[in-house]
Amino acid sequence: MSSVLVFALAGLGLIGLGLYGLLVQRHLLRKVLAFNVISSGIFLLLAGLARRAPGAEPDPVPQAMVLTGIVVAVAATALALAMMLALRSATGRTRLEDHGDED
Amino acid sequence: MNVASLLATLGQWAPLLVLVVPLALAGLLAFPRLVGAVGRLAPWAMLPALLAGLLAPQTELLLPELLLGSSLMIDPIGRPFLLLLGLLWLVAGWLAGERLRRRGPVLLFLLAMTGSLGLVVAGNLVVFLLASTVSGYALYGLAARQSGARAFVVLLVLSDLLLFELLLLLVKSGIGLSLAPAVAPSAAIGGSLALLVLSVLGFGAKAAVFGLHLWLPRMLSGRAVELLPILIGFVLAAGLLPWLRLLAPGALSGDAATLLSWMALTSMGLAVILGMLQGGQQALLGYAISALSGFWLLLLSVSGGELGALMPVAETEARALAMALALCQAGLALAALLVQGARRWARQSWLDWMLNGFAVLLFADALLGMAGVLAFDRENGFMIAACGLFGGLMGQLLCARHGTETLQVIGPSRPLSLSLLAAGWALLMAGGAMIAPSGWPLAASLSAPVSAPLAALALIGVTTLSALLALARPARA
Amino acid sequence: MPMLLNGADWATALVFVPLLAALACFLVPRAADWLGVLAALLILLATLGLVQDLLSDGPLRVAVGGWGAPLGIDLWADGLSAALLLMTALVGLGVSVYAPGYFAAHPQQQRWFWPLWLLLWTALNGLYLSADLFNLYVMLEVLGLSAAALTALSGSATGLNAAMRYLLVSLLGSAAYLLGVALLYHGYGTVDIALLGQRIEAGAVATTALLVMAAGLLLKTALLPFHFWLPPAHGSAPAPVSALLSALVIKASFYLLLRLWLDLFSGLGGLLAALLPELLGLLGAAAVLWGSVQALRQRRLKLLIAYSTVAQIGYLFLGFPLAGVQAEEVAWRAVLYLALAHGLAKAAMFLSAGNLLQFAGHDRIADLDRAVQRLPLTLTAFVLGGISIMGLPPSGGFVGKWLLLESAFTQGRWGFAIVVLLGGVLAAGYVFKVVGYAFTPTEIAQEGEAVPLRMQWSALLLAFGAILLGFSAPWLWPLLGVGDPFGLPIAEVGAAR
Amino acid sequence: MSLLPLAIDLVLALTLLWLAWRALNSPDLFRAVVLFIALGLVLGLVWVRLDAVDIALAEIALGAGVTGALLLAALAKLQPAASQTDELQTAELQTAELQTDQAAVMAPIALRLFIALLLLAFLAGLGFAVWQLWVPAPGLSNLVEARLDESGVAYPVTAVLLNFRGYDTLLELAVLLLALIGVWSLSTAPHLGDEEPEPALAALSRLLAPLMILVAAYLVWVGAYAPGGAFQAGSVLGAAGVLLRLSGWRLSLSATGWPLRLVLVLGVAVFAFIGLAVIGFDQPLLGYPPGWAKPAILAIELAATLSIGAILAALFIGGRP
Amino acid sequence: MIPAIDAALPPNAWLPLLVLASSLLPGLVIFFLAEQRYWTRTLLNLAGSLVKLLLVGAMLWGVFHQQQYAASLPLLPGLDLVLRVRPLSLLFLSLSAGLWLLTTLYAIGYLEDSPNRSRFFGFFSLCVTATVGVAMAGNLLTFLIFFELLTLTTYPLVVHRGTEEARRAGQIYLAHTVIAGALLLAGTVWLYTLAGTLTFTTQGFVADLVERHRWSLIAIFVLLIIGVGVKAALVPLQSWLPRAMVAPAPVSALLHAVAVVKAGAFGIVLIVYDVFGVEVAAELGVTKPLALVAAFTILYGSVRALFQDNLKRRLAFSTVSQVSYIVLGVAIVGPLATVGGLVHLVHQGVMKITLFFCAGNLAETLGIHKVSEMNGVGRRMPWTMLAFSIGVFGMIGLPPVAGFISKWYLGLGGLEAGLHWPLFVLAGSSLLNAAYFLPILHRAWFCEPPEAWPEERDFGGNKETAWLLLLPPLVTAALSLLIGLFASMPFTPLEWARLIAEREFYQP
Repeated sequence: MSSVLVFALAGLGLIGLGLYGLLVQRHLLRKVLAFNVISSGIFLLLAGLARRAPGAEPDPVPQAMVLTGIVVAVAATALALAMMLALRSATGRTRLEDHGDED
Repeated sequence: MNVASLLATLGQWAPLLVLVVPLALAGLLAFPRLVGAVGRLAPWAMLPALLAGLLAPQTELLLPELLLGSSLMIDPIGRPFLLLLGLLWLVAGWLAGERLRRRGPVLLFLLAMTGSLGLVVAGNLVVFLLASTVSGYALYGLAARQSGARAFVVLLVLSDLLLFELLLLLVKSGIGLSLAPAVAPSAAIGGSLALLVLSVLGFGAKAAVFGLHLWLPRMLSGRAVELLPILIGFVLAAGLLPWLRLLAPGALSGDAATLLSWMALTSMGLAVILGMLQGGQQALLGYAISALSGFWLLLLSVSGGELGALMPVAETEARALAMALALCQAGLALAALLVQGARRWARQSWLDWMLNGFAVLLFADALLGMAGVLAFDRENGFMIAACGLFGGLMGQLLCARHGTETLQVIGPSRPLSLSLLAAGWALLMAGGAMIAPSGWPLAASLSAPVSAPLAALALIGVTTLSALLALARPARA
Repeated sequence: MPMLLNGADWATALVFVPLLAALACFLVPRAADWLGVLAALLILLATLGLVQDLLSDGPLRVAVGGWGAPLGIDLWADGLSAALLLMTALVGLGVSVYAPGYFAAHPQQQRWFWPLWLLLWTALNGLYLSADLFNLYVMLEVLGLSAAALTALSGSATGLNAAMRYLLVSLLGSAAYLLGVALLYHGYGTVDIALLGQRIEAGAVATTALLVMAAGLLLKTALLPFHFWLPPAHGSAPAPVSALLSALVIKASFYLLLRLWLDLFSGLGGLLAALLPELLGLLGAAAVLWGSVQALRQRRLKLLIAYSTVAQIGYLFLGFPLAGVQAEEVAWRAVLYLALAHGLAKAAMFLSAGNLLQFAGHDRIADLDRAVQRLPLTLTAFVLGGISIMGLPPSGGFVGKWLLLESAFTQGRWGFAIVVLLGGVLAAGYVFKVVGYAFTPTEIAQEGEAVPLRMQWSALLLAFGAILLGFSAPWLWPLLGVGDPFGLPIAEVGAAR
Repeated sequence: MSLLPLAIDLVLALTLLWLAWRALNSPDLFRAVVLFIALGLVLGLVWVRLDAVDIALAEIALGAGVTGALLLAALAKLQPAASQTDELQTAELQTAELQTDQAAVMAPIALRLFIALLLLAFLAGLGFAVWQLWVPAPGLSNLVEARLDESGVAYPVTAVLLNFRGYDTLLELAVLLLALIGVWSLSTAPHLGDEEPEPALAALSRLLAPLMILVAAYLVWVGAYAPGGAFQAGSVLGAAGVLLRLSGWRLSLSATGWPLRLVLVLGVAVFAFIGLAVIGFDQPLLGYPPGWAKPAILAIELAATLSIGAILAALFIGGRP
Repeated sequence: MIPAIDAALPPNAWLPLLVLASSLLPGLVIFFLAEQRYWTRTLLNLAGSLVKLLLVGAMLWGVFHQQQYAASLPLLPGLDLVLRVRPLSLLFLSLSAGLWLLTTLYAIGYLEDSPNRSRFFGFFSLCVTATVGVAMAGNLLTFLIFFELLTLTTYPLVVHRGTEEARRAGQIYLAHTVIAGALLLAGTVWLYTLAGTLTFTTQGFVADLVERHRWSLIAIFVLLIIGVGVKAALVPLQSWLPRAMVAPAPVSALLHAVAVVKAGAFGIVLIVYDVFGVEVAAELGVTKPLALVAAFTILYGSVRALFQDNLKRRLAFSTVSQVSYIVLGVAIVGPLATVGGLVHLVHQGVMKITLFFCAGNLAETLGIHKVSEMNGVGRRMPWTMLAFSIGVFGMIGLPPVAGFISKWYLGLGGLEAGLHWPLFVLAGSSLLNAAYFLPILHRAWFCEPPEAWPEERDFGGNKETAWLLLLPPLVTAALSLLIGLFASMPFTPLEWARLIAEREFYQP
């Protein structure tokens, strides 16, 4: 039972690290990486706790959810990377221009 | 039969007809082509007023939907005024002559006529206020270019305001606005100081009582001759008539009466003194009118007294009628003097000064008649003082009018003789006042109704002669 | 024909019609235009069918696949979701009619607009109907991705920058939401809202889940502290897209937060359940004032309208403190009215801004050269939309503002009443600033290129919708009451129909 | 309860955290990506440790494999892109680009500390909540067990995925398609040079491609009884597509028109049609008629695999053809 | 547009809606008319106004015989959009219907070949629709809705010229009216939460709330009065009125004589009589301050008017003071003062619109905008100046013209309520009116005209100006003369005001 707790807490650690990376890093690729780390952390938490179910098989519903989550994460990453590249070719920067409302 | 009934209905609607005819003429002015014709007809628009004054029966026409419920009437007091105004407007129309050809002046002339006639036939104070504003502003329109006009209009606005407040207070205190003799609010007005002050000042401004008289002398000295009779008509109808109606003789009593009489006496005295100092002929007459108003106010306030209070109603009406007649006579006389005086001083012929003399006599007689009608006992100090003062003014008037003329005939002018003559005349007046009330028949008879037509004849004679003289010698400016 | 189809069929149609249309548009791009409009009409028909069904026989619960609540996924339609579905259908139809005209000038964007927009529409309809937390997560994800892709459609530097930021924000938001779902699932064994509503009780799990999910959804709804991404995104997106974003997308995450709060967390009690609504109310009030002041400062029309959205979102959150204590109905209905009115009005304003942009080539407010006379329909749409935003009668915004004020006054919350009034006045400030400049000529007269009537009329009809919403109480009021969405969370279990 | 499994778990958890920290904070981008891929693999191990074999497969195939490939492709496009687009710019600008890349990687120290503190507090809250959840709870597993036979498949995860919560899966496919449409709307495919690929890669790809396709088919079939299923098969197929692409094979021009789009759309379309068709047989939405569950699910899985493979390959290529 | 009205309405319910539609539909149609479609636009305008006049006449006759006209449209549960025609609403209705016809004629003449006429007449009709709506409001919510609509429809008219100055005037106008609208909304909602209903009832519907909610009722009263006071141009809130003079003449004529300003005054009448009930208002002690504010506005407006050289600004300040007569009449508790206030609502409308028409004629025909340029204009345009003079006499309050009647009743009402200061206020303001109007007349009639007028436009032959410009002022001047002279006839404003006071406000 303790492995569930360990991995759940590891999941939390991943979320924390990912969030820290997302907020601090300025390069867009790193932000995408950070986002993937966060989602992995959440999936770890979601499916990890599934293992609490007694008996051989862990609870299948969270597993299905995580599967869906992973596919969604991949799709999101692909779109984010494509957008980053488009931004790069349009502005030559890989960083978010946080000027206010330019007038 | 139908002629009689026609006359009856005509009589019934007379007061309205009096006003409608000139208004209808004014309406015709809208058509440019008719302006010339209306201009010529304008002087005769006063004809229905004259006829109504002479023939119409005493009626009261109620018009509930007109202006908060109004009524028109022809009553004994109004009748002589109708005649007076009719004559004055006729003369003014004649004198205006060419000036009545353009649309503006004709409109104003007719509006002023309607207004002044409205003053006389007004059955209640609202119609009276309406008539006084219409006539006042029309008069201002006619005399706008003359020097006194601005002061006149300011006073007009002030007096309208005061009358407005008076009317409001009358309605508020439940007295009602009707001017019909039976129910006239004279007693109530006497009672409350506020009402008294408002009515005195309100009508005083138009009656040019001293203190509010600045506009009259300047307006009279203007060049337009036809304005003179109109002004006289306005002063009498808008200023003195309402006093007569509101403060019926004998109505005032107690300390209000004494206060008013003292005030009237002072104003009359000041008017006379200033009148003496006037150079111009017309200015002097202006002050004469102002003094007349003071005298008139004095008579009304003094007539009250304890004696008056007990007077039966019929008696007060008769005295009011007599007072009205005397006032009209005075008015006619003054108009004659004014019209006569309007022409160059130097071109006075002997015929002129005779007429002047006669007009002055008439005026004096009217004043005595007024005083006599009220039959005061001899001890009444006010009366003596009033007559004395007024006599003095009359003397001045005589000298100014034809004293110089006679002196020119006799020899070089000597001021001394002038003042002697004036003093003599003053003594005559004062004595007359003393003996008159004791029933001296002449004074009483003179003020009888017979004297009014005499004055009318004099006025008509004067105007025709002066018109002829003016036409006869146009060359000599 | 409607007699044959029952409520469940309408709900199914609502989700599958846009999905299939999206696929068709992707397959045959040339036919995308009329396909899109056809789909919009069908969806409107389906929504009306659903509304009629709800009005006649109460809330609708559909068990997808026939498996029932804990195991399968349920669709739940009640007054709250039906109203928002109707708004989405109307605004969607308006934008779908507008889009072909707009994208005629940008052919390469038109090819990708339709699939993305119809997928967005699927996500919206699916979100309003779903009663399953994880299903809602997937819908949120679809929504976020398609909205970000649409924002980037213009391809301009600012557009891409804004779209990137928007994508990251929405991904973070849905990740936080997913975390909340995980906690709730493992805490109470189900992801169905109705069941959760019964099983949930105050505790660390529920509180943390509430906090995390609320944070995620606030991020996506752009309430004041988290609003930084909205103005550039809505300002630089193509006109129809910014209309969709402002009117529909942020409403979806607000709806989700509202649904969670009403069905799950409002009954919890405890410190947080009392504090959160107050906090949201304060943030809402700050948003109203700050957004309006910023909007007043803007010199470009689309940014002005975007900041106005930030302000209007603040209004919606005022409902929380006002209804928090006695779970009183009036405040929630006010919020619903405001949401519907804002949807229609803001779409109209953005579409008219699009017209002005296409006409004059720029959207600088000071240089609107006599636009009133040269584009009368567009300006009328803008003003009518503005009237609803300001909350002047007879618009839907007015009814919303009236109800909000009523609940504020009955509970003696003077502060919120003043904020609502001040917001209205400031809104009048910036709307009429634009209208004022539309009357005056600029020094050098600018010639404009013609704007197709189709675009102007779609904006105008949306604006009329916002105005007519004011008169729609007789049938909208009972609709809002269907299924007692604002009552305490005691919805019945699994009674599939 | 022996200490060994606990120790293994602890080691795995710590390596996870360490890898994540290194991936996020390594100065060089390429190293960050590689570390991220390693993280994906270790995560796969963790899933196996938690008996979630399905997820392990997906994690490795999709999480590490496809995402890694995408990241590397993006990285490749970033570096030369810098040189390609601004040849005109002088060298120092490029170096300036790299330097600013390093220096500005980190926000000011104070801000980072503050964020760190905030996150710690947030994690503590979460940790406490997770601590509460530590008590064993069956969740929905026995309910799934009870209804498994009606679902038409033997393996519970696939049952949940394709039957009980089929609606989610449909939308999931839609998400993939949406991502692809988004990517295509943003840019066009980079023009591949038609120079010959190195012979070794060509040979390898010719060998591996059929094998991968076989594995994908097997995965689809086995999904009904054991971990596997459409997504894992799809990702393998996608990987095969990537390999072929890298080795220079290109679809013929005519095929890149609507046929490609049809394949891409196939998965979602088939699932939707089946879901709607059943209503005709007066079943609720997505409720397969009693006898038909198995074949329906199989058909859906096949279509899904095909379109997922195509989509993943297209995503890797980047722009629209 | 009105989905929920069931078709089986009694005939009486259709009349109010037809009155609304008679100006709404032409307005909407005119919006879409092309600029050069002159005759269709004129026809639509005149047809709309004539139909409205006939309908109002029919309702006048009906209400006189105790008919009930009411139509309601459910807006919120428990709150409807109610149009109820009572004698009070007919007073304002007849004023706006009558003057709309004349102002339309005048506007057709005035905007002969200026641009954007379709837009102008469209908003013109909508503005009258809003005014008519305000007149027929059956509860405070309907009043609020049409009141706000009035703001929205008048803004484009104020900004019609499209100059920078017009825009700024529009901004100020909006700043005032929108803030006032917000306060009005706050007051209305607060009242609704306390009273539970907003329907106008004869003695007001807050009587039983007084002892529990005394201070909140006072606060509500203040909010409502400020909300409505901006449009009634009470002192601190009146600065928008003179600046809105930048609008074309028919707009300032309709706005300041009929639509906006009167709606404000009408609102105060409704609030004092039908929401609070005059006894309750007196008991709350709010009528006295209102009377003082009104008095101060009367004097302030007149004094400011003295120093304005621009003719329209002088008339605007005169409007500021004249409208407060109505407020004074309402604030003095008593039937006669009420009659005075109500009848002045109509009289001031008729007289002020005459003055604005004449000012418009002078501006349009001779290019005169300043009083100093008006020397001898009486000779060049006698009929216009005649109408102007009648209007001036009315303003001063001289007998034959209508102004005298309302001042008469206001003074009487003041005395009847035992107060003397209203008399002094009225007297003072009459003096000030004379002070700033009579010099104009003197200058126009008795001074020599300049050699050439600023921008003389001759209208062919010896005609003074276009007949479309001359007819309306003459008609309104004659009207103000007639309703003054024959004030006691059955269907005059005075009799109708008496009927209202007796039926609506002072039940035995």
